[in-house]
Amino acid sequence: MVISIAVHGAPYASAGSRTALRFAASALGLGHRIHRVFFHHDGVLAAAGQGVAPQDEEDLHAGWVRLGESHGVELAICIANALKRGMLDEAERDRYEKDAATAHPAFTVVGLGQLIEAMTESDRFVTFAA
Amino acid sequence: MVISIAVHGAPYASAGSRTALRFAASALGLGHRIHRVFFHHDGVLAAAGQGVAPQDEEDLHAGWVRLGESHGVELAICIANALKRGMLDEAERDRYEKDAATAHPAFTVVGLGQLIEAMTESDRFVTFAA
Amino acid sequence: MATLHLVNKPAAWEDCHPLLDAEDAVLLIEDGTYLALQALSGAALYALEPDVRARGLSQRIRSNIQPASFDDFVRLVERCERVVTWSA
Amino acid sequence: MATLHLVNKPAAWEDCHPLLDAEDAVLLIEDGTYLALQALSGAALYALEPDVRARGLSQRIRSNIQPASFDDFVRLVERCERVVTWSA
Amino acid sequence: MAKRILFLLNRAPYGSTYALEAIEAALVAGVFDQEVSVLFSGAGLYQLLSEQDGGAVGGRTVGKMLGALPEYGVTDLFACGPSAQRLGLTGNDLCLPVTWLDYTEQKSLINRQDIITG
Amino acid sequence: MAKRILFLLNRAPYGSTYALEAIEAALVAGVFDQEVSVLFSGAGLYQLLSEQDGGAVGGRTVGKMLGALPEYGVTDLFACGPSAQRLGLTGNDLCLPVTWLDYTEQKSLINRQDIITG
Repeated sequence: MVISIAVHGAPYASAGSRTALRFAASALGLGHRIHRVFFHHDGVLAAAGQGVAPQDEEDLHAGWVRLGESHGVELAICIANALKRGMLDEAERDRYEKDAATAHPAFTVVGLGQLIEAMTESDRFVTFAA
Repeated sequence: MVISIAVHGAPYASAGSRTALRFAASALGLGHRIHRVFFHHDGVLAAAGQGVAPQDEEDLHAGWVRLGESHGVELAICIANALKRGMLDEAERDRYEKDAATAHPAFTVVGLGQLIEAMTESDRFVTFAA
Repeated sequence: MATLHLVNKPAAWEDCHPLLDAEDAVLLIEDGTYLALQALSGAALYALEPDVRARGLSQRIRSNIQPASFDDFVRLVERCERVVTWSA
Repeated sequence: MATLHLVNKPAAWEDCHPLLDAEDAVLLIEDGTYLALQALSGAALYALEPDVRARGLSQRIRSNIQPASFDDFVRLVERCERVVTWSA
Repeated sequence: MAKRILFLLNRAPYGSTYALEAIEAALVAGVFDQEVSVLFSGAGLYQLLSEQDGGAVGGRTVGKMLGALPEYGVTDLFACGPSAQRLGLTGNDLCLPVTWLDYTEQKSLINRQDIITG
Repeated sequence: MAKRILFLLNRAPYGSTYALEAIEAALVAGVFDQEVSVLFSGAGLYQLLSEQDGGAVGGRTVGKMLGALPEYGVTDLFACGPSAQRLGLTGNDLCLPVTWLDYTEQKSLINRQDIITG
């Protein structure tokens, strides 16, 4: 099956980002395809490349990056929600003349159209709320 | 009176950061002293220097920076909560060998002891919840 | 006044209400201002005016709830001995 | 099964419960697993096992609620036609 | 083939930007050729209150944004009747016309969807 | 002069890191020479449940962290009796001994404080 996922909550203020990551890993393990993980609202903060996870807590950001890189899963952060929260890739950094790209390059910055496209191109769409 | 403030919520996921900013401005206007604004939990995200506020929404981060710079109010972000959320000043950027400082220099990175010190040194302590 | 209770979400009223003293004050802020549509009692009741106005509640709040500006908020903090924040 | 209902907070049950069909499934996740301490009904009931275990609920959940692994979660998504998420 | 997509909006506006950001998504869904509907439920009904003024808290007015839904092709606007009753709201309190649904009607709305999100 | 500081913990653990981060603050308060007490109320009582295993969700065990409070000098641990009754919990369910307070006792606890935070 083709599955897409929406993540609405920030990594620490919400358990949803971690639940979504574990769900995605299980879905891949059971032979499904993850078409896109769409990070919406505070969910975009999962892309934060400067985070330093505490030693005794799982590094969620690193988990997402691993999932993206090892399984070719598209990690898409909503551009409108990302910009206001300071999650920029290199292109947005240059456009807004900021001093740093904050989103890890495993994440791509996309428009809300990609959220709707994920819905139309997938057999199932699962929302992980904040 | 000496007042200190705790901010628990992220700028967009919670209205608390904005309420706290307006409260602080009014308190200063009425002649009180703000000893410290302590950003705790997701509150630390107010320091995000790379944010680009939408044109039709108030730029809260800029509001905090203005308050800090024009009134000498200490804007303190909790180091433990900030590190895991990717809010680093230049010292933490160097220590953890990250590529960018993400916290605006108007904010200082402090330990939880400064939260307790704010309580002991102030006449009133007001918590703005997430 | 003894204690100022800040209530920022409707669901927090359930926790706050049983702990009100008659000499306390309650300030409804943010989404807590939706509580101003209901019959509340137990202390002096205020609602933060900009939050009330944003939500379209200005003509709808109960008559026993007084609108408060941010300056009024500061004065309530002055007059009360402590502030407690209730959230969901 | 028709619809899979994800419930991630106890307060969300109030919104979810009236909309359950008998052929639906409910999966309690995250803080929603605290609902497994209560008498629930209305659909086939599951609770995400790692969330149950983290919270100390393993020996406490009601007998009509089945523990579900993440693989079970995926299989529920397969079997249901759609997924709806309830949050506070 | 068009999909049936339901936006289930159950959060109050202004206390967070979730409501505003979900409406932005519903507006975008409208311009794709999908069968989009919106169900306001619980505290989400407050998004529809008349006389809102987002400027009072430094942001956009959510009720006004909802007014754009029909222009974007989203005309199926539903609201949960029992929620309105619980909150003491009627159609007169709202800034947009909605179709009121009881629980049975909401179940059948849900059962017609391919995708439900918030 | 020592201040009386009350931590009002009313959030469930694990659904967010708020509980964990508030406990860290209470522990630090303990090492300052203040009169620190903690009141568990509402969903905050779940922080005290026995048999927790934070490792199951990739984090620390909140109940175990609370066990360190007395070592940090925080020995006044209170819990809301009516909340426990509503949630169906008793002292036997908890991993730490607490003093149960009814509403009147909680009011007087609050009225003794200089600072209350969460």
